[in-house]
Amino acid sequence: MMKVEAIVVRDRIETVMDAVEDHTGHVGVTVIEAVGHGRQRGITHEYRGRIFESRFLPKAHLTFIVRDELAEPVRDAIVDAARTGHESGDGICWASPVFNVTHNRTGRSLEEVEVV
Amino acid sequence: MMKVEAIVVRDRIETVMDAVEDHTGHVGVTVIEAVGHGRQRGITHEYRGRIFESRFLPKAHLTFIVRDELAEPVRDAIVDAARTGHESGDGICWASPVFNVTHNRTGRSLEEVEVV
Amino acid sequence: MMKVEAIVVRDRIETVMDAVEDHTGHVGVTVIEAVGHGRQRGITHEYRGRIFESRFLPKAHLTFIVRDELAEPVRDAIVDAARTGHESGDGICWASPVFNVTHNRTGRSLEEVEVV
Amino acid sequence: MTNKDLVIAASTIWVVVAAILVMFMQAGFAFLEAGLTRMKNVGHIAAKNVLVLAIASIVYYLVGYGIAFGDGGNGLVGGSGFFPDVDDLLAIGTAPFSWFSTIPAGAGYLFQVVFAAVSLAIVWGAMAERTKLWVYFAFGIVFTLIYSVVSHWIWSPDGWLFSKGMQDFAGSTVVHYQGALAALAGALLLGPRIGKFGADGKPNAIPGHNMAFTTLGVLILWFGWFGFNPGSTLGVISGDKLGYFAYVALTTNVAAAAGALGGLTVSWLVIKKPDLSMTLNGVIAALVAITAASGFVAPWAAIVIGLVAGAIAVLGVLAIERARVDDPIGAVAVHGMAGVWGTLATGIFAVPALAENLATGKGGLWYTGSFDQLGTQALGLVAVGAFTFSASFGALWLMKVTFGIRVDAEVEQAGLDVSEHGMWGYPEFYIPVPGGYGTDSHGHVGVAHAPRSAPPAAVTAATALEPTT
Amino acid sequence: MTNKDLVIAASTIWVVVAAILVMFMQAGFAFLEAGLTRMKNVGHIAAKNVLVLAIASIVYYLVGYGIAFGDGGNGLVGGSGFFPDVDDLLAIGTAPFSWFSTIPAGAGYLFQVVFAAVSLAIVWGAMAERTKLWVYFAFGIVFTLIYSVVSHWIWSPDGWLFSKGMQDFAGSTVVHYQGALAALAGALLLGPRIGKFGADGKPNAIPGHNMAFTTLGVLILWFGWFGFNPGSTLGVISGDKLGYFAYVALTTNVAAAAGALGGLTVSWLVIKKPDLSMTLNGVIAALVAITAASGFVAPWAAIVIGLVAGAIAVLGVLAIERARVDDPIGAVAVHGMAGVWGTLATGIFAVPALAENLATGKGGLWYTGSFDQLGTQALGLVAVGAFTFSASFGALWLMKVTFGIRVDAEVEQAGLDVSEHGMWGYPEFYIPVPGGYGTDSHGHVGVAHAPRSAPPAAVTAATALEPTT
Amino acid sequence: MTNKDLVIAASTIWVVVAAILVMFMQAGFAFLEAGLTRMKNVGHIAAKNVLVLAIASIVYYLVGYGIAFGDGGNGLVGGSGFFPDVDDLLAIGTAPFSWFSTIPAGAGYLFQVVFAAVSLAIVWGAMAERTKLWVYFAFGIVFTLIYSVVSHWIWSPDGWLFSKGMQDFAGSTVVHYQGALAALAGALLLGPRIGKFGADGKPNAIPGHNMAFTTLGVLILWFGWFGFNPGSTLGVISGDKLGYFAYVALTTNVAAAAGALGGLTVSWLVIKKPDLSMTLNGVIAALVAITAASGFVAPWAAIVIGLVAGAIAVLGVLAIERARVDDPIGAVAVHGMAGVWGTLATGIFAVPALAENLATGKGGLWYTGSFDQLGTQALGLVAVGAFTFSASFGALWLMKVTFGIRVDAEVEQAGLDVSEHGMWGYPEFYIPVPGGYGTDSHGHVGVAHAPRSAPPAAVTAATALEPTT
Ligand SMILES: Nc1ncnc2c1ncn2[C@@H]1O[C@H](COP(=O)(O)OP(=O)(O)O)[C@@H](O)[C@H]1O
Ligand SMILES: Nc1ncnc2c1ncn2[C@@H]1O[C@H](COP(=O)(O)OP(=O)(O)O)[C@@H](O)[C@H]1O
Ligand SMILES: Nc1ncnc2c1ncn2[C@@H]1O[C@H](COP(=O)(O)OP(=O)(O)O)[C@@H](O)[C@H]1O
Repeated sequence: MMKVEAIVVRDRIETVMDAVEDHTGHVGVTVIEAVGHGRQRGITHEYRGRIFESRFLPKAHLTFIVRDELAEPVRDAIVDAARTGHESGDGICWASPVFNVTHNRTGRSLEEVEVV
Repeated sequence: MMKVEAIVVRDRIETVMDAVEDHTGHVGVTVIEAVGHGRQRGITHEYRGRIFESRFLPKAHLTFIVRDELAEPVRDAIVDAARTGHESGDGICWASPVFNVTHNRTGRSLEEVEVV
Repeated sequence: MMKVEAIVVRDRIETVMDAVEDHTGHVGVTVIEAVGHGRQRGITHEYRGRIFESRFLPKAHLTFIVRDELAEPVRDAIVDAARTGHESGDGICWASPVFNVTHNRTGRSLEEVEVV
Repeated sequence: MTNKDLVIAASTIWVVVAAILVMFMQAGFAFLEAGLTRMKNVGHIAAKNVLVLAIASIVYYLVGYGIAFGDGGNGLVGGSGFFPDVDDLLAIGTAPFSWFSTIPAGAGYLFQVVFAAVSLAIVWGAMAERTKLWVYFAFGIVFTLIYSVVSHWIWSPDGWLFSKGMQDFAGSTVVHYQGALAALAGALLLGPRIGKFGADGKPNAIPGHNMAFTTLGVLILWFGWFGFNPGSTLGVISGDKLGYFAYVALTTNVAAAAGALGGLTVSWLVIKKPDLSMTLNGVIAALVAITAASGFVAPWAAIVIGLVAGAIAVLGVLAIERARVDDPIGAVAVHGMAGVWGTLATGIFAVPALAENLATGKGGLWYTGSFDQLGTQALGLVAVGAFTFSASFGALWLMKVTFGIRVDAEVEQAGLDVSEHGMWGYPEFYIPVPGGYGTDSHGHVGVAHAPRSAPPAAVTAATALEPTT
Repeated sequence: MTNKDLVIAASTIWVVVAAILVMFMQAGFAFLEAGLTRMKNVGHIAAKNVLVLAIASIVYYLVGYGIAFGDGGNGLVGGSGFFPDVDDLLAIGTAPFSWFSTIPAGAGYLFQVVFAAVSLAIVWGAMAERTKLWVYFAFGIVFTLIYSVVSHWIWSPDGWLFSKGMQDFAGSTVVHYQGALAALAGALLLGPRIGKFGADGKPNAIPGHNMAFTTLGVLILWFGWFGFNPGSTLGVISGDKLGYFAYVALTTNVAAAAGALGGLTVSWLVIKKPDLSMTLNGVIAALVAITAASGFVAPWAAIVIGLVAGAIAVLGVLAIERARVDDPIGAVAVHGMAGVWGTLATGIFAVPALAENLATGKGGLWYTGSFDQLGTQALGLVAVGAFTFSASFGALWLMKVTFGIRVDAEVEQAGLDVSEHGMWGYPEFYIPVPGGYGTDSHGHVGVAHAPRSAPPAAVTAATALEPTT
Repeated sequence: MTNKDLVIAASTIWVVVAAILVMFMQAGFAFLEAGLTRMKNVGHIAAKNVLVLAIASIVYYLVGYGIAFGDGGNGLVGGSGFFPDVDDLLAIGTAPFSWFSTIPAGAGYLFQVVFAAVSLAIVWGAMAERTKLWVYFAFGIVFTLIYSVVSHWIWSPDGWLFSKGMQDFAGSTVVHYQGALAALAGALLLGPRIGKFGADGKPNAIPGHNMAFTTLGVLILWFGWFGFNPGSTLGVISGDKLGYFAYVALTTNVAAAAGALGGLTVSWLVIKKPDLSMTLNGVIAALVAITAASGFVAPWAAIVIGLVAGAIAVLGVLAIERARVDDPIGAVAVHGMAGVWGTLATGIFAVPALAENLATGKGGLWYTGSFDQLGTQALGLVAVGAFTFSASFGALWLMKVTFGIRVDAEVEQAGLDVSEHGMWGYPEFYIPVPGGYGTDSHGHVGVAHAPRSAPPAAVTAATALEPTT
């Protein structure tokens, strides 16, 4: 199977999930809080005349484990749904193959479980 | 080496770690808080007669970097130990190859360090 | 492209980022809070004469998506910068290939975007 | 010292202590409100009560006290005692505040100003989490004036409602109902918080972030109310009743207790859970309701008043929400509806002998079978309702159309603490503070928070101008 | 006003102020206890003290006051003054509460009811984090009655222990020891919290979640105790000592100070750390111990009593834990053991002249060499211990075998806030609140928390019935 | 009771109530300071105020009260009343504390000891987050003695500054300026917190972790200050002014209000944001400044004093930071600079009639055109400044060179809660507490926190010795 991962801004998490389900039928995602540093180099912030700088902005890291043929449609759904129209910070998305994908409850391959 | 990743419910983290060590001798894991959305579609919650819905349940994401021959035994240990007997939510587990695995302190390959 | 991942102690996050940028020119990282259990087996802690044990120490998980040729230099920069001189706990680092790396804002391949 | 002087000394002790207790109610409101709102606004919400007290203290000293109690006015407004000087304030029972004859005029200021500040504190409850900072100042001044006028009507011997015998022992109408009227005007003009009502109009729950704070707030308010009601005896003897304030404290206490039980029970019945915030609001509603009645009613009636008020807290909050008004704290229900109930209940349950002893109005419907007192109470409610609501609505409307009273959406989303004041109330949960939570080896990886592409004007203005090195 | 009336007026001011201070101790208990327990129960633990005050206020008004102080009873129980009406409460020194001759009976109610509420607040400390909500109501009523009976024994002039000359100035026995006895009964019947003791029986530390809250609680309690002990003079003159309450405040203060130092030192010696929760508990233990003694002892003895009590707080908490009893707050040690110590210490250190001036018992062992007073104190402890423990144990046992007093494991795991009341005390740390922490661009990704497969019955009952759209 | 006795009774009520209010200011300092510092030190910072009160209570009882007010001393120090016994404390206007003639000597102790504790609380503000625990004890004792000496100079009728007519109604100099002088000595000897100043010397912001706590602290302090200033009348009549304390409360209140507005406005102008912590500090600065003046000035002058003090809070905090002194709470600016301002302002604005009525000094520059009083005030500031700063600096310097006053870097990084006391103030945010936040199905994965390779000595000492099974 394929693992499709994406870094998105946090308020797009649910939009992205919905887009994936609507466009590909895939259900199942794991979400992790992340902070990112990219071309958009963070923010500054002031307090009592002092500057606070942070090189990080809040993001979320999404993992979808999907059947091989879904990797591209899922990627497309993510990229479209993650776009906010802002000038930067929308994140990135990539895929990689994974093996031995097992469903913990049943101990069977996830692919089989999903078909059922 | 192989990277074995697993999504498990949070109170199984230590059980899974112990099972891996007991069954395969492998020591070393990195744990990340995650929230997941799977076939079990979240929960609802009420407050002042209003419904709160959440599509996410708390999970943990575990990463084990293991020698190639341990990938399958580690996977098996995880899957068994992650099973709670509940109706859903036990998560999934998968593996993928990783390269250039380096031990930061010594700068040497992890495989060598572990053998020592 | 390649995904270079590293587990480092938290106060080395910025040092590692800077080292990567200085030595390879690569900009772009996603950081996730993690806790780890390795050869260094956690800490104990006391309260009212009772012992608290924790098998985990705080770490950070860093992901760099880089051009293939940068994978090794980035790895080297990380390993060097992550070294604290302490007796243990400096973490590990590894790489794996990823595909279809897409830049969400533009919908184009990240490689192209970076070149621009 | 003569015995007369000793009575004044004792009365002054009591009234000053009571005033101090009432002053502390600002901490109660600060924590009640901070607990019932969100983390991102916690500093703003809490510290605002310090501003409330500051504004009321100055404005009431300058003009409010004279409007309310200055000698030589008419039925609508007082006529002297503005900017009172040392001698004015040390005087006892002489011009310009001759109404205060059992305590020095300075003690009168102290006791009255903290009431004005309570009324003003109520206003902001329904306007929480989305009001511009300048409005606190501008409307704070306006409202203190409105308040002073109405308190003249009901509590000054020259006031027109006073002459009609309106019974409002410690201010269910003067303090609470008025505050709630302005709060309602504000909530209507502001509109609901982002996310409070879904696209379909269904309300979403936005639970408060800290029930411990809310509990602290309620217990401080209960504590302070022992100054509020019993202090309104203004002395150690009331008519011929010695230590009457102790009796007033008793009715206050049993009413508050009944309010907790009423709120808990009704929330259990209606929303199927013994909701904590509603139970706590039940206490406040009961205290509001017993405020008018506390000097006039029997203990059993106090319990009834409290129980009903507890129910009002629950049903009122739900009704206000159903009417699509977003009142984060429940101020309209808890201070407004319960204030109306308390004012009317006094007209129902006033014990004739107690009314006579206080020389204010007469016995209530229950005892006399006469609607007289109830009518007076209703008249007062209508008059105050019309005046205070329209004046407040008018003033806030003017502010809305001129400079605007609601913060920008980005500011509201980011929270008022960082947007308006430049720093979160709980910084370590939001940004990496040197040596703080989430840095070094501590608990989490701190992240700098800020609206991404369209930072609130206020934030960027400050940051953009400064070199960052 | 006559001089006699003036004395009454002054005494009423003092007693009412003292009662108000004691009432505020509920906020002290709320924060002491909330700080010493876990985040998931914070709202429940804090807000419970509002219920405690509510229940005690109503029950004590209805029957407790009559049981404790009503005229015409016998050595065991009072005989009139139930549901007192307006006149009963305004009366001074006449039926049905003729014992209160320096203050109106209404002031007597106020002062006594807040003591009952303190005793009730203590009960829940040892039962925290696992007791069903209905028990608070049912046992709250039962305990208020038990309390009223014992307070009659010791404080009513008709009481049998009063006649024996038992010295319990402000209630080390009546208030604290009694509360702790019921707390112990509850802790025994409930069993320990999940996770408190390992499979091998070794105790695990479950540190409280907020030391700032605990500190606030302790400082509020210290503050309130200046009403508790000095207020128990019930007036401005005691025997022939004018302003004797100031002296009582002094002994109270130095004892509390010594308790802090005692607790800190002993924890440093015994567990090798100057533990904050134990230092803070040392203050409370010292205040508990000085409660009986405050009017009877010299300042040096107050310091000794406080130091020993501070040590008791540390050693007692550890001993109780070693006995496999799970008392999250340390109520049994801090109120029970220190209460016993304070009661006995009075029998040791009572200054003959002070006992005589208060016309209660006689001088203690230290001064007189006689065991008389110490014997009386011990008799009181035994009698109260037997009665209150068995009555409390019996009542709770009955509740246990009928409806059950302990929440289900799932409810306990999930926390009482969400399970019993439908919402966390700190919602933004657990679920995504609209516009709150962890949503949008804020600090963390909020997650909906709930027990996964077996949600507590209470939670599902409410949610399952509602359409979710 | 005679009328004279009744005056004493009433005065004792007032003074004891005032003392209780002042005692509660410890909770105010605890929360002000805890709110302005970091999460990792919260328990230590808050609970330290309990120790402050404990140490001051015992030391002042043993020797401080005698040094300050004992009969038979000279201009520099009192001469009797050490370890006072029961009779000494019950006496009114006789040896060894004959200065207290309107209240029993025990009430005098109570009122004075809480002032000593406030002064001591101020000291630690500037020394927060890096001072060794033993210093609290050692310097706490030393400072209580220093304080007692200076309070003798200014407030005892034998004191040399008293004889010169220095006006310090409630202690801008005695309490606040002194505390700030020791705080400054401490901050200088300790050096800044790790991370406060960058390598280039530029200051970094270390915002406090909880603005709600800070607000609570400020409101408690405002509340307590109604005991502080008005209580300093020491009775119900001052000269020929009945209930003069009410007037003092009024000047205190309008000054505090003006301080809030001054702090807010100046911070808005200077740092471009209505900073909450500075607004709140403005209130404290104003209260500090009005402390000396409250009995001497007109309301308009009180407002001016408050406004200026509010500005001082902002500018002073920034100036201290610019001078590379790390004062986490702003104690030096808020108590020191504002204390100086208040002391001088009294010499400027004292109303001749009020000074005469209090029989202390004379009218100020504004009214009399004479620099006399201002000169006396300045003399007092110089004398106290020299004595208290050098004594404090000397004592702390000695402690520094002998045992050390600053914790190790590892201890400071890890936080004082875990390093000094063995447990965090908010454990559930740092470690997995059984059944707590972050365990089981709760919000986050708890992590055990500890410095990795070089754990603070104190932590390892305790853990290494214990078997971990
Ligand atoms: N090369 C990379 N490796 C890892 N994460 C990256 C990389 N590039 C971007 N990201 C992630 O994506 C987020 C958005 O990237 P950014 O460069 O700000 O986007 P944009 O190009 O739209 O401005 C970053 O905050 C980071 O989390
Ligand atoms: N396809 C997937 N991709 C990523 N994460 C998944 C996927 N399927 C399941 N998960 C993770 O596993 C968790 C449990 O999945 P769920 O479907 O609830 O299990 P079950 O099939 O046992 O009910 C989810 O909450 C999610 O975190
Ligand atoms: N095999 C592994 N798989 C996953 N994570 C690992 C592994 N080995 C080490 N780690 C991570 O690296 C961290 C440091 O490892 P540790 O063994 O303590 O380092 P060292 O060998 O320098 O003592 C661990 O806390 C864990 O997060």
